[in-house]
Amino acid sequence: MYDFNFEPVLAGFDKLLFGAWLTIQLSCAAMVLGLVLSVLCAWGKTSGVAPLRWLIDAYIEVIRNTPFLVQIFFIFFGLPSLGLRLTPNSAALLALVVNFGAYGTEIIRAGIESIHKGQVEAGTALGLSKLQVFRYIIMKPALRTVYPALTSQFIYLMLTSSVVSAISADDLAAAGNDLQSATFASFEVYIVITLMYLAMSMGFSVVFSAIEKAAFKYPLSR
Amino acid sequence: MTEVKADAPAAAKRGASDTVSPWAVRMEGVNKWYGEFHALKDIELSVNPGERIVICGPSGSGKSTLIRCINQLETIQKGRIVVDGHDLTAGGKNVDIVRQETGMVFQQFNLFPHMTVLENCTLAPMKVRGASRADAEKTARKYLERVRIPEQAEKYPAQLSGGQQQRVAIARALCMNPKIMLFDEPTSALDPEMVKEVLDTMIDLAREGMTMLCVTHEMGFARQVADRVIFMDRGEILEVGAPDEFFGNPKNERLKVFLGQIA
Amino acid sequence: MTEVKADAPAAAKRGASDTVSPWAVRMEGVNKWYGEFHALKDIELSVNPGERIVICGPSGSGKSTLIRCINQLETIQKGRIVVDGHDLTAGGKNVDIVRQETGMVFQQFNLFPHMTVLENCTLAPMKVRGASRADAEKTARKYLERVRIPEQAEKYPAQLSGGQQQRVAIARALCMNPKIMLFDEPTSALDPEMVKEVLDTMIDLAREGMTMLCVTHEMGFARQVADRVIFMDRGEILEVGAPDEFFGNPKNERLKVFLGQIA
Amino acid sequence: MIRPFGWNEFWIIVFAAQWTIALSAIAFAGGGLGGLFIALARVSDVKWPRRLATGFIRVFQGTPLLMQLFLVFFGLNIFGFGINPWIAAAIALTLHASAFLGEIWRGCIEAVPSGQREAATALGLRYYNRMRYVILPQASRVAVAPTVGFLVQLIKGTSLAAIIGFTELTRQGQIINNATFSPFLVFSTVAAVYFVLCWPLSVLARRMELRFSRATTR
Amino acid sequence: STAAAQTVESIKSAGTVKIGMLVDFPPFGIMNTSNEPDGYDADVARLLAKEWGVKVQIVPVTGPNRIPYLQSNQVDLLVASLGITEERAKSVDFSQPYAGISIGVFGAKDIKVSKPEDLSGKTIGVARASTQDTGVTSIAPQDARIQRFDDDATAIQALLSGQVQLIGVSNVVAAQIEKAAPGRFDQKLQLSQQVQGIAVRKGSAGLLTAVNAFVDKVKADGELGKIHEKWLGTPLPDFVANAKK
Ligand SMILES: Nc1ncnc2c1ncn2[C@@H]1O[C@H](COP(=O)(O)OP(=O)(O)OP(=O)(O)O)[C@@H](O)[C@H]1O
Ligand SMILES: Nc1ncnc2c1ncn2[C@@H]1O[C@H](COP(=O)(O)OP(=O)(O)OP(=O)(O)O)[C@@H](O)[C@H]1O
Ligand SMILES: [Mg+2]
Ligand SMILES: [Mg+2]
Repeated sequence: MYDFNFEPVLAGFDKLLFGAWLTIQLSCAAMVLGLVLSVLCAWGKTSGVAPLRWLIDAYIEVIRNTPFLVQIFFIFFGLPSLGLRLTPNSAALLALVVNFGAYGTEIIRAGIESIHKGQVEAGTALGLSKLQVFRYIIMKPALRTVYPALTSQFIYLMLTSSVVSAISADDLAAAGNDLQSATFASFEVYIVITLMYLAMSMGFSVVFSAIEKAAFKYPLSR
Repeated sequence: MTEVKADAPAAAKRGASDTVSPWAVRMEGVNKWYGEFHALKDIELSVNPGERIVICGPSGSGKSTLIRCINQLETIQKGRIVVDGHDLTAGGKNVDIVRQETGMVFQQFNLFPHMTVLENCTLAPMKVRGASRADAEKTARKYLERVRIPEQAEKYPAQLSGGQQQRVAIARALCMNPKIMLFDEPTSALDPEMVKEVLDTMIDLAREGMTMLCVTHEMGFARQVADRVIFMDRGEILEVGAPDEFFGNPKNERLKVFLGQIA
Repeated sequence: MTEVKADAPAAAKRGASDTVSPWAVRMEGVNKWYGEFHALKDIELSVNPGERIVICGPSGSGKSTLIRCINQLETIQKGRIVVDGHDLTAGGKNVDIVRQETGMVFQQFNLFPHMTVLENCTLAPMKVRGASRADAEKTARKYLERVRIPEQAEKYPAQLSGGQQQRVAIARALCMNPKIMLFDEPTSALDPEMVKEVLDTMIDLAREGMTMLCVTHEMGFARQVADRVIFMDRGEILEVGAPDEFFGNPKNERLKVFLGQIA
Repeated sequence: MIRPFGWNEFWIIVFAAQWTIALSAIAFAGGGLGGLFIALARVSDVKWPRRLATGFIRVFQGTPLLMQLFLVFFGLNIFGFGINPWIAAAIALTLHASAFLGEIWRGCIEAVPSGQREAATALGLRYYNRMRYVILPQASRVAVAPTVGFLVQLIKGTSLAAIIGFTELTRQGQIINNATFSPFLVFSTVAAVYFVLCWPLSVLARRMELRFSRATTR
Repeated sequence: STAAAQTVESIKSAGTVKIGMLVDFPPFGIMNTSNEPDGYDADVARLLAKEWGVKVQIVPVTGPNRIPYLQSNQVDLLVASLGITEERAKSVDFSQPYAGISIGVFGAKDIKVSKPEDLSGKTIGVARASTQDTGVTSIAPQDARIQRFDDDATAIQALLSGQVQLIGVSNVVAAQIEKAAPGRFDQKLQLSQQVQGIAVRKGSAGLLTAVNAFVDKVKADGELGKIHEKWLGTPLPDFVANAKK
C-alpha cells in the first residue's frame, strides 16, 4: 500500500501558489483581451466585407481544429523566425488570447444573432447608425445571453492553460511538474494541484455570478 | 393590376414642383420583391401633412412592408418614395434625415431591455441629434408625461405592463420630434384591457395634428380618427376612402369579405 | 374575502354522496401560492356535466392558473378538486385518469412541431390508451374532419396558418375522447381573420353538449354559448352569472370597469 | 542515432491517429450515455438528482482532464485495483464528457418551450413518453451543433491520455520529434492530422446550426 | 494486485520483467524506425532480462508519469535515465549507477561563460525532470533563469530559435546541435557528471540487491561498456564504472 507523504508538497507549496497566481493572471488577461478580440471578430463576421469575413472564418477554423499545444508551439518557436521573440509568459498569453478569441467569436456571434431583429429595426428607425446600433443596442443584451457560454469557455481556457508549461511558462501545472520532478512525490503533487484547480474554478464561478449580477442587472421579460 | 388612385381627395397643391413637395409622404409606382415574391405592386399613395391614414388588410397583404418602406427599413426595387421633400430613392443623406423625421412604433414594442425607460427615450436624441443629457431628459420627461407614465421613468421595460411599454415606445419615438409617425399594429400584442390606454394616447396625438400612418385592425379607432382608410390585399391597394364610406359602403369584394370576418 | 357562491344554479343533485360526484368539476376552498404570491384565493366552483363556463378577468387575475389546476398542470396547496368523481388531491392514479379525461387547448397551440398533424393527433391515443395505429388514425381523421381540415393531415404544424394550427390542437385534444374540454385563451394569439374559424369550431363543440371551461375575452362567444360567465380578479372569483345578467347588469364594481375597458 | 524526418516517420504519426479516434469514440459513447443521465437529472423536478448532477458537473468541469486521467488510472492502481489503461481512459473520459454533454444537453432540453411539456402532460403522457416522443426529439435538433462542436474539443482533449500511457497523435509527435529533431515538420504533420479529423465535424456542426436557425426563424 | 512481483523470484516465476523506460530521451531512450523502443536504456533492460532468464516487456513511460508507473505496480523497475539525487531517494530506491552523462552547457559562440557563476542572469533551457535539469539546477546561481521544457528536442528548439541563451544537454545530443546549426554554438561548461540509477519501489530490498549484482556483473564483464560504446560512442566513463552507492 502506498504511503502518502505530503511533506514535500508543503515544502514547495509557495511555488505552487506562485504558479496558481500566474495561472490566474494569465487566464484573466487572456479573457479580457480575448473578449475584445472576440467582439471585434464577431462584429467583422456579422457586418464586415466578404474578404474580412473569410479571413476571420479561416482564423476560427484553424484554431478550433488544431490542438492548443501545437498553436503555442508555433507561437513560441515559430514567431522568432519572423523577428518576434516573446518570453514564455507572454507567448503563453498570446496563445491563450488567440485561442479564446476563436471560440469567443463564435459564441458572441451566436449572441448577436439571438438578438431580436426588432431591436435593430427600432434603433435604425430612430436614426442610429449601424455602429451605434451595435454598440448601444446589441452588445449588452448579446453578451448577457451568451454570458454562461463565455464563462464556461473561460473555465475551460483556465484548465487547458496548463499546456503552457510545455514552453516553460511558470503556471500551476509547471510548478507542479517541477515539484514532482524534484521530489518524485507525484501523487501528492497531483492531488494538491487538482484541488487547487478546483478551488480556482469554483472561485471564478462565484466571481462570475457576482459580475453577472452587477453588469446585467436589468430584468428580463416573462 | 387594378390601379386605384390613392391620392388625397383635396389635392389642390398637385401642381407644385417636385423639389418642394407638398406631401408628407408620396409613393409613386412602388414595387417591392422579396426574392421571387412580389410584396408590393405598383403602390400609389400621397399623404398630406397632418393627415391620418389607417391601413388594414389580411395577414401577409403587405401592410407592414408598405410602412416599413417609408423609413427604409425595407428598400424598394422600383418606383419612388419622397418623404417630406426628401427623395429616398436618391439615397445619400436622405435616408438618415428621413429616419430622424419619422417615428415608428412596432407591434412588439421593441424597447431596449437593458435601458431604463428614460434611457430608452434619451438614447437617440443624444447619439443622433447630439443633444445634451439634460436637454434629452427634459424632453423625454415631457413626452412621458404626455403618454401619462412620468412615474415609470426609472424602471426597466420588463417591469412594465404591455400597455405601458407601448406608451413608452410612443414617447421614445416622439422624443426625436418626428414630423410623421408610423404605427405597425401597435395594439395587437396587447391584452384587451390595455388596448384602450394605447389607443387613447394615439387619439391624443392625432388631435394635435400629427401626420400618422397606422396599420391596425381596430376599426373603432379608424372611424374615430382616420382621414382615409386604405385596404390592402396581396400587395395591392384595393380600396381607399373616408371611414364612413369605407365601412358603410365598401365596393371591393375582398374588402366586404374581410370586414365580415373581423367584425 | 368576498365569498361568492359559484355553484350551478340548478344544483338539484346536491345531496348525492361525494364518492359518486354529480359534478363534472368541483373545486372546494382552493388556494394556490407561487412562492409568496397568492394566486388563487378560496375558489369555490362546481360545474355540471355538459355545462359551458366562460372565465374572464384582467391579466394576471389567475384565470389560467385556475383551469390549469383542473388537470394538475399546477398543484394546489389548499382545498380540494374533484374532476368527474376523481379526487385530484387524493393523488395516486387519479391525476393520470383526470388528464386522460380532460382535453386542453392552449393560447400558443403547442402543437408538436416535429410531428405531422396526424402524428400529433395519434400520439397520445397510442401511447396512453394503447390504441392501435389504425384505430388512432381513424379517430384522428374523424376529428380532423370535424374541425374541417381533413386535407392537412400529412402537413407539419409550421406549414399551417394560426387558425388551422389551433383547430388541429382542438382535434388532438378530442382524439382522447375527453369528457371535459379546457380552453386557455384559444384565440388570442390569432390574427383577427382567423379568430372566427376557431370560435366556430368551439361553438360546434358546445352545441354537441361537451362540458367546457373556456378562458376568453371574446364576449360575443360568451353570450352565444356560455351557461355561466365567471369574472376573476386578483385570484378571486368576483362574479358569476348567466351571460345576460353578467353583461347586462354587472354588480361588481371591478367587473363594470373591466367590461368598460374591453368593449 | 538521430534520423531525418521521412515518409516512415510521417506514416507513424498518421497511424497514431487510430488511438486518437478510438479514445474519442469511447469518450463519446460513454459521455453520450452519461450526459443524457446528467441532463435528465439536471432538469428533474426532484431536488436531489438535480443537486447531485450539479455537483458532478462542478467537479468534472472544474478540474483538468489531465488530472482526472492521472488520478483514475494511478489512483485506482495504488489502491490495489489493477486497472487497464483502456478502462481508466474510458472512465475518466466518460466522466469528463458526461459533465460537458450533460450541461450542453440540459440547455437544449430547456430550450424546448415549456408549452410542449405542458401540452404532452395535458394529453396524459407520462414522463417516459413525454421525454421520448415530445421533448428529446425537439431538444436533439438544437443539440446537434453544440454536440458536434464539443466532439471536436474532445478529440483534441484525448491527447492528454498520453499521461496514462497512450501513444496517440500528440504523444507520437513528441516521440518522433525526439528521434528526428525536426519540430516544425513533426508538429505541422500533427496539426494537419487533427485538422483532417476535426474540420469535417466543424463544418457539419455549422451546417446543422444554420439549418436549424433557418427552420426556426419565421 | 501485482505487488507480489517485487522480488526476483516472483519475477522469474512470472517469466516476464516489466521495465519502464523513456522513449523521448535520446540517446538513452528513443523509438527506432520500426517504432519500437530502443537506445541505451532499452539495451540495458534487455541485458537484465537475459541475465535473469526472463522475457522483457518494455513499457514506454514519460517524464511526469514514470514514478507513478513504478509506484502503482505497473512496472517492476525503471531503467529510465533517472538522475540520482538525495531528494528523490526519499521516494524510490536507486541502484548503483548504471549510466552517467557529462552535461555540457551550450550556447551561441559570442556568449561568454567559463564558470558556473557566469550563468548569472542567463536563460538556460533544459528538459524538465531530466538528469540535465538536476545537474544544471545544482550549479546555477540563484539569478540564472532555468527554463524547463518537455524534452530535449524542445529545449534545443528553444536554443535554435533564440528563446534561451544556453541549454544544458548531454554531450551526445549536443552533437545534433552542431549538425542543425554548424558553427553557431559551442560548449561553454562541462558540468560535474551526473549519474543515473535503476529505480525500484521503496522497500524492495531483495530486488535492489539483485539489480546491483547485475550492474556489478555487466560493468565487470564489459557488456555495459559495449552498450555505452554503441550509443554514446565512448567507453564507459570512469565516474560511472567506479561509482559505488
Ligand atoms: N423578409 C422577408 N422575406 C421574404 N418574404 C417576406 C419578408 N417579409 C415579409 N415577407 C412576405 O411579404 C408578404 C407581406 O408581408 P407583410 O409583413 O408586409 O404583411 P402584413 O400585411 O404586415 O401582414 P401581418 O398582418 O401578418 O403583419 C407576406 O407574404 C410575407 O410572407
Ligand atoms: N410559475 C409562476 N411563478 C410565479 N408566479 C406565477 C407563475 N405563473 C403565474 N404566476 C402569477 O400568478 C398570477 C396569475 O397568473 P395567471 O397566468 O393565472 O393569470 P391570467 O389571469 O391567466 O392572466 P393572462 O390573461 O395574462 O393570461 C399572475 O400574477 C402571475 O404573475
Ligand atoms: Mg405586419
Ligand atoms: Mg392566462
